[in-house]
Amino acid sequence: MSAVDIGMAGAVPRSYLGEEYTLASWLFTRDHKRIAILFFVSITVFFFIGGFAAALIRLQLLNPAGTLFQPEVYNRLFTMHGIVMVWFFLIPSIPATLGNFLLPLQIGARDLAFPRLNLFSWSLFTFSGLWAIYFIFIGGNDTGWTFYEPYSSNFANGHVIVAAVAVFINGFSTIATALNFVVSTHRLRAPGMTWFRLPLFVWAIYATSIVMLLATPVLAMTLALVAIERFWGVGIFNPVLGGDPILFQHMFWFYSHPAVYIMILPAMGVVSELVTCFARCPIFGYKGMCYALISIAIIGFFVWGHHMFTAGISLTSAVFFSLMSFIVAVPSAIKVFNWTATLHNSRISFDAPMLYALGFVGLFTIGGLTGLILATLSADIHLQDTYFVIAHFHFIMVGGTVSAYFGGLHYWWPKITGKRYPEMWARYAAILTFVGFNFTFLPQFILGYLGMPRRYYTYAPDLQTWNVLSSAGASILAVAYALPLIYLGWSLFHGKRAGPNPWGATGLEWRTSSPPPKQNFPRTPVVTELPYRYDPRDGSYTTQDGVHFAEPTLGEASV
Amino acid sequence: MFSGRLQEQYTDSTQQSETAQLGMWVFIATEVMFFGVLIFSYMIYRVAYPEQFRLAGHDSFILLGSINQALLITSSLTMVLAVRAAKADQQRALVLLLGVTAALGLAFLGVKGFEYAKDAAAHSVPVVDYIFKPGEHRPTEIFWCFYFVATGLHAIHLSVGIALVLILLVRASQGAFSPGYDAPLEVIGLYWSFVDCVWFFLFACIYPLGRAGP
Amino acid sequence: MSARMPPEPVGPYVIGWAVLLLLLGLSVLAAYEPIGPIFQPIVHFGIAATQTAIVFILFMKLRGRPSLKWVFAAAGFFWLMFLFGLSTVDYATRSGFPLR
Amino acid sequence: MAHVWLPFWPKNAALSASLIDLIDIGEFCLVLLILSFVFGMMLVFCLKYRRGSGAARHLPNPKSWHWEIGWTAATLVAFLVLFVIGAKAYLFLYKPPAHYQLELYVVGKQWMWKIQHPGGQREIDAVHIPVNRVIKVILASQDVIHSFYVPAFRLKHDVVPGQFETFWFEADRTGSYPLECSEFCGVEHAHMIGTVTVMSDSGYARWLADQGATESLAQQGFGLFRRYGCSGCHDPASTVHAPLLDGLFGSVVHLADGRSMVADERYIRDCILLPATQRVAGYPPVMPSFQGQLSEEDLVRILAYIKSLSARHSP
Ligand code: HEA
Ligand code: HEA
Ligand code: HEC
Ligand code: CUA
Ligand SMILES: [Cu+2]
Repeated sequence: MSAVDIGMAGAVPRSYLGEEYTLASWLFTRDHKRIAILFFVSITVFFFIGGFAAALIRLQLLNPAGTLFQPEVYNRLFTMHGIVMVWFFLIPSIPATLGNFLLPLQIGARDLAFPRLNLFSWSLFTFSGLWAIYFIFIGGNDTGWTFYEPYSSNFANGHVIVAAVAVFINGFSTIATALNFVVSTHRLRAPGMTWFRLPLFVWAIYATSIVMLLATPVLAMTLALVAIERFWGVGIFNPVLGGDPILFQHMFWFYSHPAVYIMILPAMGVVSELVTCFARCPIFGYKGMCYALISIAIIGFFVWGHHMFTAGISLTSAVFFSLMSFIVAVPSAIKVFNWTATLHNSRISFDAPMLYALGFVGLFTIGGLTGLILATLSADIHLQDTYFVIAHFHFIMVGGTVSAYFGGLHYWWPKITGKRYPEMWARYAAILTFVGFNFTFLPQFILGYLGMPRRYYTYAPDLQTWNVLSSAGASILAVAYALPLIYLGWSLFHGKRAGPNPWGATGLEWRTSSPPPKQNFPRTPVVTELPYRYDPRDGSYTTQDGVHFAEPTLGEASV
Repeated sequence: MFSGRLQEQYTDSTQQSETAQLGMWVFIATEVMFFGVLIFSYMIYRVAYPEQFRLAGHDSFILLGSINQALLITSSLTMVLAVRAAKADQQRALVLLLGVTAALGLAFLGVKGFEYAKDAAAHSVPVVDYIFKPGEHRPTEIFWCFYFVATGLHAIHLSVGIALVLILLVRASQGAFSPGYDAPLEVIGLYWSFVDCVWFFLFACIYPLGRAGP
Repeated sequence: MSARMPPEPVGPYVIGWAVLLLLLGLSVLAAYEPIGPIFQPIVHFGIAATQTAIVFILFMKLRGRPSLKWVFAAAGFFWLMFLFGLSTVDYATRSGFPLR
Repeated sequence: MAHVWLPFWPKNAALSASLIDLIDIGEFCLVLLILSFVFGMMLVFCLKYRRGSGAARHLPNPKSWHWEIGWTAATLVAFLVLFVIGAKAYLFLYKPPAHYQLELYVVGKQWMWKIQHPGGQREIDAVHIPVNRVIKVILASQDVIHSFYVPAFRLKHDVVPGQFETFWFEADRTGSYPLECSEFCGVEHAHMIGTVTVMSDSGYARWLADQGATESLAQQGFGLFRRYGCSGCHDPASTVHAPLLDGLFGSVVHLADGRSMVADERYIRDCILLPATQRVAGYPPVMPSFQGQLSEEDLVRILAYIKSLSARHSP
């Protein structure tokens, strides 16, 4: 595909990577693409910190006697694992890296609405990240990522205030990014890019941003109250004053349940892109997918009480929250069925991104269905705060979101870096992730049903078999996650050059060179087509600005 | 957001200014949630302990609270007039009005500081120096915790606002704004007026309680 | 926004300012009236809401054509309703509440 | 008795466990069914429509909503059925019991369970109960939130400081089963464990007698009632105008601010610790707060005493 094909007459402008090479040109950049890279580097560091903690957790649980670490150390490990993974890796993962990079490209804009705010968001994130690292170095804290009152304010031993401050600042970084996305989506769409021509990834990021905007301030205030209560010695959750610890839970979960949708919605967006592209078939039920994203975002705000079924909330409200938890699952079901239906009458090639996407659909479905079991009131009485819950959310967050994140990373890697990654290695890694993942977390469902509570550094000896299995799986998983780091890094220097549109995809981001120039597009594209105009009969496709192409030869990438 | 020239992703300065304002409105929505959840926790306890909150509220200083509200209302007026002055290209009036706005904000902080001192003198600071008045029990401390957290956070917001207005003041005195370019004034004006609105609700939470006898 | 518009009239702003001060006075007066534990919050939060509406519409320029700004201006308040509403489902039906 | 024929199924020792197991097994089957359906479809499509295959493909159909409406409706119905079944069982299992044969007072504290029996017997990290009796459990915490969890009963309930929580269970097989704390509560959270021993009636009676308790819980409570000066006001002979507590428990109380409440465990707790928040109509507001003076265990004893007054006087 030549430069003329993609509407770029004359010399190809220099890519955003080649503009300038100084450190300052990176650290003070206002280019959304460079900021995306900055975020990428930061969260990768945190992923491995969190993963290291996970490895230590699994090491400790090899032995029922739990003699490897002191209980205090173990408690700090899982707290740190949870805090780092949730706020410093998973929440920014897809939005702040892929979202930042792709949102302007996909809507045909030159940048986000507020480039300085975008950089500011990264500075805040880095600042909060430094707090988090400081927090780890001074020994962490031992409240769990949920900071339950009154334990966290009056009884915990660790550095609760430092942790709260780190998460608080991090929250404002999230808000800044989300604000930028929302305003950009409203104001900066290219001519012809109507709402129902937006790629699903943009819809997903938009829905996520709305949730971030409305939920994150609640977390900020809640944690501020915890920090103040701990610092001051009295506060509004203290039962001694007549305060209500359950009020804290209401406020925390009012944020944190929507937050789990912050973690899954972008992944759903990524997977929608991957599935249609590699199935070479338009997504089944595009509008249904849009509505499903928005309704998950909205209804997701009405279910928070399902984390409190056994905490002593009123029976009436427990019943209400259970009902809402079932209802919020309906749009998720729509999505699963639509992805599956997209595979019908299609032309599938199993490149690494597609393998990750298929893995996502499977693991998300398992995680979601076990979520339904937890939402069933009678079952939750037994399963609340056991490993069943741990398995449920790792299935969705690790099997689901992290897989989608890796899939998206591979898919857009040629666009981001201009280089192809080694396809065979990537497929091995994808398959290894799937296998290792199931090894790690399937046994935990059984552990949970057998009654092993979470946050236990020691457990009954008859549960050892399952724990050993799980730990063994975790070591496979560690390899599977370390692999991409190696070969993606390798491809930066030795990878084959990628063309502007290696996968033959329809989005606007593929209508510019790889890597894109600083201004994204030589001239603003005009959108005339729906997204995902693939033809399964011959694999040909029509891009969103209305150019028809034959199926690309994927070389080694075809089956 | 505040640079003078047109940024590359916009087609014209109207789009840029409108977009900046929209951004501020979105931010205000998040601020509503931020303060809203605090007021929510307050409401829960107020309903649970009506009598205690009445007693505690009685010890707040409604005169100071009202003076402060009047200061803020006036500052909102001067702020919006400043934006108007910029649109009318009245540079001297613009600088003057911004100056008055910042001064009113500082006056608010001064009164607030004085009020804190009086609260302390009345032994209303939980843990540090707290004495239960007749009939009062532990839940009154919740009221005072709320009082200090809420007014403290509001004061922080106001301080940020004052700093922003002072920056505008400096730039205005250098002649940075013109009828064609006043986006920063508009945006910070929104923020300023919103901080004013927060105070209306804090006032309703704190000062009217327990004045009228049982 | 475009240059050389006739300056906006000052009148509405000054009137708005006066009404806000009036409402403040009303609020202080109402504080000293024994209006009972039910009406007390209604009156005072009602006044605060009215004041906020005036500031939003007048000073923050939410007048004129409906626009996206309206949606976001209302979003926070709208969403708080869910927080208040759904938690109240719990508090209103929990045994022992309002005493907890 | 699912554990008899299902591999890896945990032991089951209570009515609640049978009920929850039944629902869960049904739900697991449904989940497996759906999973095999979804995975089966994916597998078939992936094989049939892989790129190299010669399967016939047609131009994607113009949009029709039939399928989507179909499966959305189907899932919604399935979800509502699950919801109703789960909610019904929950209401049955979690509603404070109207009738019970035995009460158990449990105080959680970092990191032990302190159990008091009505007869005055006390134990730590161990619970002895008779089989086939409805047992009402009153939970209190001295410090942070704990959760009283007996996997073999499939039951747990959080123990929240500052309030009494109640729930019930009925064990239906003798034996001993683990008791766990399932809400993170600090360093030794994992060691806040014990055993629940379910005994036959005769075994239980023998165990009770062997404990050497001399005073029942209510009697201990009466001692405290005098020691803390409650009787100085609440005694019929007292000169202070304070309500008589006879028949109080379970009755409806009218408060000075117009509300009326059922005098349950939480109400009585708040009367003693936060009296200013709920003044009984018609009495002077003179009752002092005992916040910080009474430990959770003493509170439980006084509560048992006040309850015993009702048992004596109510019809
Ligand atoms: C990305 C994160 C994520 C996502 C998307 C979800 C999604 C869901 N979660 Fe999960 N959850 C967490 C992360 C997540 N959760 C975390 C982190 C915790 C623990 C927090 C802590 O305590 O530390 C938790 C805990 C948790 C609990 C509390 C457990 C406890 O502590 O007692 C509950 C209870 O209701 C629950 C339910 C659900 C439900 C119903 C969904 C639904 O949205 C799922 C919907 C999806 C599907 C249902 C699958 C697809 C559907 C079909 C294929 C349709 C066909 C099905 C039928 C016809 C039955 N979750
Ligand atoms: C987004 C989130 C996320 C992610 C990605 C993960 C990833 C993993 N988690 Fe995490 N987890 C949480 C979120 C997440 N977790 C949360 C929120 C909790 C609750 C905390 C709380 O209770 O407060 C939790 C709790 C939790 C527990 C329960 C602890 C307890 O309750 O006692 C366990 C136990 O097995 C566990 C295991 C794992 C494992 C094995 C992985 C693996 O997927 C990780 C694999 C990755 C790596 C291993 C890193 C990559 C490889 C290397 C760095 C090479 C070097 C590796 C070695 C030296 C082995 N997690
Ligand atoms: C100084 C006198 C005094 C003492 C001492 C006192 N009380 Fe009371 N108590 C009262 C009065 C008066 C009321 C009714 C007004 C009220 O509710 O505050 C009352 C109300 C109660 C109620 C609610 C009764 C109802 O009808 O609803 C309970 C329960 C109670 N007291 C228990 C106790 C216990 C237990 C103690 C000791 C630990 C105690 N009281 C000590 C004076 C006292
Ligand atoms: Cu007690 Cu965990
Ligand atoms: Cu949830």
